[in-house]
Formats: sequence, structure tokens, C-alpha cells
Amino acid sequence: MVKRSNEPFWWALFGAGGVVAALCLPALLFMTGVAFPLEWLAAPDYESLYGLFENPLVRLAILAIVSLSAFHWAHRFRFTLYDGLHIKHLNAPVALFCYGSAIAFTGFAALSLYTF
Amino acid sequence: MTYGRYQKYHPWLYEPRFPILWWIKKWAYIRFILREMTSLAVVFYAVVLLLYVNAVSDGPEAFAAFTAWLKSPLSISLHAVAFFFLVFHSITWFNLAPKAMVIHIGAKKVSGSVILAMNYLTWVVVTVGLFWLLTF
Amino acid sequence: MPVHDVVIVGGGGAGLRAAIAVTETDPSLEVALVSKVYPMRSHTVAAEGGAAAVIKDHDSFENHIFDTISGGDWLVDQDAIELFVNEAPNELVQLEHWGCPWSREPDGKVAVRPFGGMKKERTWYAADKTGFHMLHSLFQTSLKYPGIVPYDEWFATTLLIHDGRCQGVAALEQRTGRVEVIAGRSVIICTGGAGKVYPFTTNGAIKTGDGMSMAYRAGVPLKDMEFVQYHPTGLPGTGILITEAARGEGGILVNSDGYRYLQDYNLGQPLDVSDSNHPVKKSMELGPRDRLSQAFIHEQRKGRTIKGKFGDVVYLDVRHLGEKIIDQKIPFVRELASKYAGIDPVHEPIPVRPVLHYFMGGIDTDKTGSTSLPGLYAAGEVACVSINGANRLGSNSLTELLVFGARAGRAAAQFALEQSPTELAPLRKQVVDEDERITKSYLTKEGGTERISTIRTEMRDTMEDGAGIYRSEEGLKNTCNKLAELRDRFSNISLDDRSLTYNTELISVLELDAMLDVAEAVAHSARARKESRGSHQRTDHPVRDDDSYLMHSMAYKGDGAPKIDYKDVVITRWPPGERVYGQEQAE
Amino acid sequence: MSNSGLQPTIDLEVYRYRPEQQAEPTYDTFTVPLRDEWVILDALNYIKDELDGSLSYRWSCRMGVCGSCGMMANGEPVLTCAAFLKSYAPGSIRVEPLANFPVARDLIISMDDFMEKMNRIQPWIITDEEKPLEEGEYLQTPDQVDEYKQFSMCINCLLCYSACPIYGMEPSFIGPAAIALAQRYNLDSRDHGQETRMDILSTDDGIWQCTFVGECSEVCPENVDPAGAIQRYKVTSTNDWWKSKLLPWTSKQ
Ligand SMILES: Cc1cc2nc3c(=O)[nH]c(=O)nc-3n(C[C@H](O)[C@H](O)[C@H](O)COP(=O)(O)OP(=O)(O)OC[C@H]3O[C@@H](n4cnc5c(N)ncnc54)[C@H](O)[C@@H]3O)c2cc1C
Ligand code: SF4
Ligand code: F3S
Ligand code: FES
Repeated sequence: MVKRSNEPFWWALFGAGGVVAALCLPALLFMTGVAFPLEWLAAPDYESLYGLFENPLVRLAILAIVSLSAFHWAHRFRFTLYDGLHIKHLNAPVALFCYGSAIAFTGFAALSLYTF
Repeated sequence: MTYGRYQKYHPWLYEPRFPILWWIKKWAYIRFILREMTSLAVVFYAVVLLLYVNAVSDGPEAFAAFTAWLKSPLSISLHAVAFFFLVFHSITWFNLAPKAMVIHIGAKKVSGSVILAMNYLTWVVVTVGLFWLLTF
Repeated sequence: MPVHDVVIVGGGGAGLRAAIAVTETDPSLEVALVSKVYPMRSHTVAAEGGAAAVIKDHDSFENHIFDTISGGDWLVDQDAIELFVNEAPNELVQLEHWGCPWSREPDGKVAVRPFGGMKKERTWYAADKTGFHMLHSLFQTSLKYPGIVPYDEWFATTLLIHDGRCQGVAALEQRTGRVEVIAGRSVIICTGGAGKVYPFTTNGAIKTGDGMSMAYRAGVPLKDMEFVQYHPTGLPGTGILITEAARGEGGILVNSDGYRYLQDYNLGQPLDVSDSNHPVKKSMELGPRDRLSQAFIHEQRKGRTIKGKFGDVVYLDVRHLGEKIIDQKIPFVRELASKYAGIDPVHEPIPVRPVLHYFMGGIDTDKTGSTSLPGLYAAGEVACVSINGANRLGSNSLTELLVFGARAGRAAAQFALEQSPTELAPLRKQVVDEDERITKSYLTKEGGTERISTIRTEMRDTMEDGAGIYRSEEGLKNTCNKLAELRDRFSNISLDDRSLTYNTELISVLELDAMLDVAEAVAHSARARKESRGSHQRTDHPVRDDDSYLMHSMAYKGDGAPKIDYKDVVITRWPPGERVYGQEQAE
Repeated sequence: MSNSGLQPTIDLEVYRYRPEQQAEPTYDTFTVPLRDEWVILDALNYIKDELDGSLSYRWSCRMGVCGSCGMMANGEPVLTCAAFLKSYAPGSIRVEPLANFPVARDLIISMDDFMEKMNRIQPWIITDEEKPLEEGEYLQTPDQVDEYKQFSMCINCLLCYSACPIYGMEPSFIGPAAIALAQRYNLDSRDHGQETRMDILSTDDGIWQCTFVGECSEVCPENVDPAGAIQRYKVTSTNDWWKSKLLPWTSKQ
């Protein structure tokens, strides 16, 4: 009997991450990383940011964004390593490294957002 | 080795080796690898975003220090590069989505171009929403 | 294991259908399916227009039978056609159950379209890639039967006859070059037609008449070989077919004056293309193929054709159908015309000319596909049952593959069950001889100055000159003589390639050998038939002569020229009459 | 393009591999007439007829439907009966056997692997019980035909396998055309074999090897879009996986 793969689990996270990243990240990065520092746009002041992040829903959304993005990376990067470097035989360690990092990152993000 | 009912028994097959650097052989493959590399930009910004929130959480000094770093040429260049990759990610992602998604309305399949248009529309709405959230 | 129960040579529509019929008759039977190309490459793949069978209420079996008999100019065996028409609908439904993606009506029923020479629309179609879809459905379905053993890219070279019956074939495995026995208690030949005997044909490279030649050399007669069909609408240069469905959907043929010239040839009066009754069945563009191709020659003589880079053409105009219908019903026509004629049929008329298309004749079989050699069966274009007579109606052939493929399969299975087990030793011996013949004549032969391509080209040219659309004693005599000369020169042939692995040049020479046999049978049968009937038109004998020639010709291989004999046509309920086209509106 | 006399010509650098004579492939250069209407296949036929009868390659229909004449032309997989010489002129054309397959002789590759995979995905209508022929055809509306029609257009030319780097690296990958064919049956309203085929497709050798390079669809001469077929199936398979984990009682085993 052939074994069906468990790949769907990771693929679903990859897909969700891909959507979230595609929708949200360009705008966010553009503001925090380019437009605010270069003062093309007026950056929000500390208090209003604090107020925004105090909202647990906002923090939950941020957790979703960063965590799914990390899983998106993990999955894609895992295959990029396989394909680009021809190392499919190193399947287990590569997967462990990629998904492990994403899991650890998610844990760290959850903790720090929880203790905001 | 036996392959179902088809037998492999010819002794003289020439098996070309697959080139290690296959992905520089064709523009399409380079584009593919670049697309896959966008994941680095994604994770880069995920980390930055978390640090950003943490900086706010750590108080005004920490936030000021982080903002100062954001203004450094290194940070600006990193962000600029990452931005291009992220946009590349968004475009490729939305363009390819209709291939995986098949939506039916009644018995009719919704055409790929409609799905495509919906994707871009959502992108615009989300982008505008995020701008509104952070700048007003 | 070279010993099987039934050996089928040919993996086209007929061969696959036969193979499935054998295992369905008795799943314990093992079928060897020998094909010189992977089955899905067989030329059935190229058929475009559709397959005929009566299923709609406005039609009847009687109509289909009569259309075919008159289309074949009364050279059709009437018992065979009756049975064919009766079994046709079930076969096409069977194929539907096997997944063939037939085009449908809005309510989900199978759709039909009109075809030339047919009184009602009865042609089932899968857009305009019908043969492709039929072949792939059959091939993929065949994969589910463990009893079918593939011999892909094995080239059958000769029949193995022992104890007075056919017990297998010798075949050359192309990738290793070894010649092996493939034995069975019965053999079915399904190797398709031989269009490549002519220079300008719709047929693919593989249609070289190998099976006809194998049977012919084994003493089985080839029936009605003088009847070869020219399709009126091939692309100039390549001979790629523009399907009759283009006319079935309403396309028209015009000459250099933009005139629908068919009206001058007793094919009825044209209706305007905007008329809701256009196209009228069995009239004008929907006349039978022989008459349309002949009309082209007359137009050419009158100087009313258009000069093109590859000879004279007329125009097939489908522009009035509009882009939507063209893309929906005949997208492949658009693709082919754009790619190979450089024109878009939505905006320009398609240049076309008659092109050799189909062999009505073939291995003489009865209604079960059996031949005069016990244990040997044939089905498909290679066989002549005969339901096509002197001119095949478009879309009957694909159905024929199924009906007679299945019949031959069942009969061969039955025959195999009744025989004692195969003795391999005597067959092995024959194969050793065959191997030696091939090796000595081609692979290790010294000297020899003739090239394959030279002889092949000269053969094709002489066939077109003498045994084309119009023939005469003079021309046929020259062709017969030329063929004898080429046969002579063939023994002086030399190959560049002496290797065993995929020696495609060796395959070409074996095919040329077969084509010379077929060409000879065609030319001599044509020379002997001193009348004009269907596709066989003699300028020196311009009328049909039922008193002397309401008979099938039978060509037997001789030492020199073939021996031509005759056999009665089976006439049951439809006495010979006049072929009438274009009169239907007057009814 | 060079001009020898009146007739313009073009050079073909043709890959040669004659296993009985050479261990490694080489290239032969042939000069052939450059005619407007000639495709690469015509040039190969010219070489075989006039210059070197030992050149071996597959072809039959010369009209883009039998699927046998696929080769690499200047590194791109093409149907040689549909690739016009003039689109490569001036310059020469390097003709090679389809990439990613073992070469048997000259331009002929071994098809064994594909034939086995095609067989493995069970490309036939799987039903629980057959409808008797007397009851006629299964009804299928034009919309239902459209669901799978595109995936039924595959001519098995294998260009997609040649374009897919993943297949090049991992020959165990079932690959684009076979998966598209499986989808052709999965999406056919007459078929009930989805479960059976899922065991074959949702494995590590199946769809999950594909990283959506997408070149398979780019080179496909029939617009089958195997890449689309695979991505769609990933969604199907993923839905199925989550269902079987979260609602285990709904999946029949
Ligand atoms: C362009 C075109 C369009 C057509 N359109 C229509 C249409 O619309 N409707 C219609 O009814 N008919 C049509 N026809 C006619 C019809 O398609 C053919 O008559 C029919 O497909 C022949 O099928 P077959 O199974 O007899 O042979 P093929 O499909 O030709 O198969 C022959 C098989 O025999 C094998 N073979 C041959 N020689 C050997 C050998 N020596 N050793 C081993 N194997 C061998 C080949 O590998 C192949 O598998 C068309 C024909 C052409 C050329
Ligand atoms: S999917 Fe396209 S490229 Fe691949 S084998 Fe089929 S037709 Fe050829
Ligand atoms: S090229 Fe290969 S990786 Fe997937 S999308 Fe096509 S099969
Ligand atoms: S020869 Fe048939 S596809 Fe090119």
C-alpha cells in the first residue's frame, strides 16, 4: 500500500503564508522600511503605535502574518535548497532546519506578542 | 528493474547527467529561482516586523533606537531590495493562483481572468487599508 | 515469453479494439499487441471529422445503409453493410462508456454533424480531433486489461505459417534489432492503409501497407485495390487534411472566379450560405469525395483553379461561419491552416486540392474478419470486408475500426480457443530464416548502388501519374512497367546504416518492400478494371459496366505480375441503381 | 544562414549517439536547403534521404498530433514538425534528443519510464458498476465536458518532461503529463476513480515533488496546462488530507 504524503500540512501553511505575504507585506515593508525612514510619509508617533499594538486583535493579526510568512519561507526555501543544490537526499535535516526554524520563530513571536 | 508491464532491458542507454547549475541555463529557470528566493525577503520582513513591535513594546528609547537603525543606509538598502522581491512575490503569486483555484458558479467555471482581477482588487484594498491604519 | 494466444499486429483503432474484444471474450486469453510505433502514435490519431452511427430519431438504419451502398457505387457487400450499420451505434456507445469525450448537445446527449454523401446528420465527433480522442480512449482503456501484452516498436516482417494455418509473426524489435517469434493460435492484422505509396497524401509516415503485403505474400488475395480515395480538401505542399467537417459545418468550395463550381458537376444547386437550409445534405459540398475530387480535375483543365506555390488549388471558404463556430466546432482546422498554410480561415479562404487519403481495398475478409488463410484475420483500413465499395463515405472508417475490430477480435479468440497449443520449434526455425534473410539482404550486404529515397520517389510519382484520380490503359501500362523495373532495382539497394539499435533505415527498406507490393496490386487491378466506378475513373472506359464489373477484384501475388481474379458482390435488397446527388431538395 | 549558390541554406548540428560505435554522443553538422515552408522535421528527412541514411529519429503524422517528433532545438523542447526552419535563421540549429530522458540512439529517447507512469495512474474510466450498452450513453453536458476537455488534449509528446527540471533531477517524479492525464479522468463526470488515483498521486513521488516551475505548461503544444492540473490537485489533495485528519470518520478506508 502506498503511503499518502503528509506534505499537504506544510503546503497549506505555505499557501496561507503566500497569500498573507502577497497581500500585506509589500505595503507594510514599504511604510516601515522605506517611506517612514526616508520621511516620504509622516511616520506615526510612538503613542499611536503603542495604542495600535495594545489591541490584542492587532497583535493576533501580526502573529498570524509573521508566523505564516515564516512557514511560507520554510517550505519554499526547503525546496529551493533541494532543487538549487541537488540535495534531495538530505531531506530530513533540511526539513528539520527549515520547519524547525519556523516553529521556533513562531514560538518566540507568540511569547513576545503575548507579553507586549 | 521491472516497471509494471513495461520492461527496461536495453543495455546501451546513454543517460545524460543533469547539470548542477541547471537554473542558470534558461531565463525561465532564473526567473523561477528568483521567485523562490522571494521567500527570503518574506522571512526577512517577518523578523523586522516582529522586532518593530517589540521595540514599541520595550518603550520609547528602544523604539527610537530601532527607528534610527531603520534610517541607516544598510537598512534602507536591505528594505529596498526586499521590497522588489516582495512585489515580485505578490505578482507571481496572484498570477499563478488561477491555476490552482477553480471556482464554480452554478455549472460554469469562473474564468481565470476574473479570478486574476479579484486577486488584484483584494491586494489594492488590503494595501489601502494598511496605509490608512498606519498613517491616519 | 513469445507464445501468446492471439497475436495482433497494429495498435491503431482497429488493433486496440480487437485486443479488448479478445480479452473480453475470454479473460484467460493472452493477446500480444505488436506495433511498429507506440499505439498512441498510430495514424488513427490524425482522423479529424468523426464516426458515423445512427442514433437520432430523424435517421434510420435504412438511410445509413443506402447512403453507403450508393456512395460506394454498388460495390459494397450488402450483408456486411447491414450488419455494420446495425452494430455501429452500440460500438460508439461503448466507446462513450470508455471515456471518449464526444461533443455533446446542451442536454448532455451525444451530438452529431452532417458529412458528405449522407442523407442525415449521423457523424459523432469530438470537436475535430475525433480520431485522436478515439485512439487515446481505446489505448488508455486497453491498459486496464492485464491480458494485453504490449510489443511497442516491434516491426512485424512476415507471417509464420505452420500446419496450414497462421500461427504468429516474425518481428524485429527496433531497439535491439533482434528478430523474434511472436506466436499465437490466431493472428489479426490491423496495420492500416498504404497512403505512402503515393507522393501527396494525408497519411502519416507509418502508412506503408506492411500488413497488406504480409498477407499478399502469404497467398491471401488483396481485394478491390484499384479503389483509392482522394480527399478533395488537402493543404497544398504537405497534404495535411482539412476535414470534411469544415464542409459539414457549412464551408463552401469556390474556384478562381469565386464561383461554387460544384453546381456544374451534377451535384445540385447551391443555396446561399445564409440560407437556413445550407448546407444541404448529399448536395454540392456535401457530395461524395470521389465526385468532388474529380470535379477539381475538370476545373483545373478549364483553367479555373488558382495557381499556387505547390500547384493548382481551389478555395475552401469557411469565413461566413464566424470565429465562434470555427473555434468551437473546427478549431483544429484553424490551427492547421494557420500553421501549415499561413492563413487564418476566420479571415481568408483556405487553399486546398485533392490528396490521396484512403484505401478502400485491402486484405480480403468476410464479415468476421477471417481471411482465406486459417487463423489469419484482418480488420480496419488494411482489410476489405467490404463496406466501402468503390468509394468510402467519410466517417464510416472510424466506425469500421470498432465494428470489425471487435468482430475480428471475437472470431480470432474463438478460433484460438479451438486450436491445440502452439509448437514453438517449427516457428522458431522460420524466424531464424527470416532473420538471416533480413541480415543478408540489408545489413551485411556488399555492393548495391540504389538509395531507398530514389526508388521510393519514383514509385510514388509513377503511381500518381498512372493510377491517380483519372486513369487510362496507356498510363497504367507505363506504371505497371515502371513498378516492375523498380522491383528489379530494389534488389540492388544499399543501406548507410548497418547497426542494430533503432536502425530506422532498415525499417524504411522493409516498408519500401511492402509498398512496392501494394503499388503493384493497385496498378494491376486498376488496369484490369475496364470501367469507371466510384473512385476508379478510366478516361478510356468512362462508364460503369455492371455486366462485366459488378465484382470485386482479387489480386494474388504471382511470380512476376499479380494474378487478377474476380469475386461476386453480395447484393441483397438494393439492386444497382444510379448515384444521385443534389436532388434531395426536390423530394 | 549561408548562401551557397542560389538556394539559401541552414546548418543543423545534430546529436549523434550510436551505442554500437560510441560510448559518448557527438555532433554532426549538415547543411540543408532553407525553405520557407520547411520545418525541422523536413530538414531531418532531407538529411536521411539525401545525406546520411543512418540518422535515426521518430516521426509519423507531420501535423502535430501523433506526438512522436519531440526534440530539443537550440535547447528548447519542440515538436519538430511544427518548428519552422526560418524562425531559426540566420544561425544554425542544434538538434538534440529530448532532455531528461535516457538516449537510445541519435534523436530517439527511451519512453519506458513515461509508459510505466501513464499505466500507473490508471487512465481509464473507473466505475462501480457499468451501465449496460442498451441504455445508451452517459449524459454529459457541454459544461461537464469542459471540466476535463483541456486535460484530454495531451498527445504524450513528453516536451513537458523535458522542460521540467524537477523531473530531470528526480526521475521518480510522476511528472506533468501523467498527472494531467489522471486529472483528465478525475474530472470526468463518468469516472469514480478519484480515491484510487489519490493513492498514487498524493505520494511523495506524485504532485508533491512539483515546485511549480511552470515550464511544462509553457512548452506544451496542446495547451494542456499540466502545471495547472498539478496545482489544482494539490488543493484537492490538501483538502482531503485535512478532512481525513480533522474529520476522520468521513474518509472511507
Ligand atoms: C488525416 C486523416 C483523417 C481521417 N479522418 C477520418 C474521419 O474523420 N472519419 C473516418 O471515419 N475516417 C477518417 N480517416 C480514416 C481513418 O482514420 C483510418 O482509416 C483509420 O484510422 C485506420 O485505422 P487502423 O486501425 O486500421 O490503422 P492505423 O491507425 O493506421 O494503425 C496501424 C497500426 O499498425 C501498426 N503497424 C503497421 N505496420 C506494422 C508492422 N509492420 N509491424 C507492426 N505494426 C505495424 C502501426 O504501428 C499502427 O499501430 C482519416 C484518415 C486520415 C489519414
Ligand atoms: S502535457 Fe503537453 S507537453 Fe506534456 S506530453 Fe502532453 S501534450 Fe506534450
Ligand atoms: S515544470 Fe515541473 S515542477 Fe511542476 S509545474 Fe511543471 S511539473
Ligand atoms: S510527427 Fe506527429 S507530432 Fe510531429
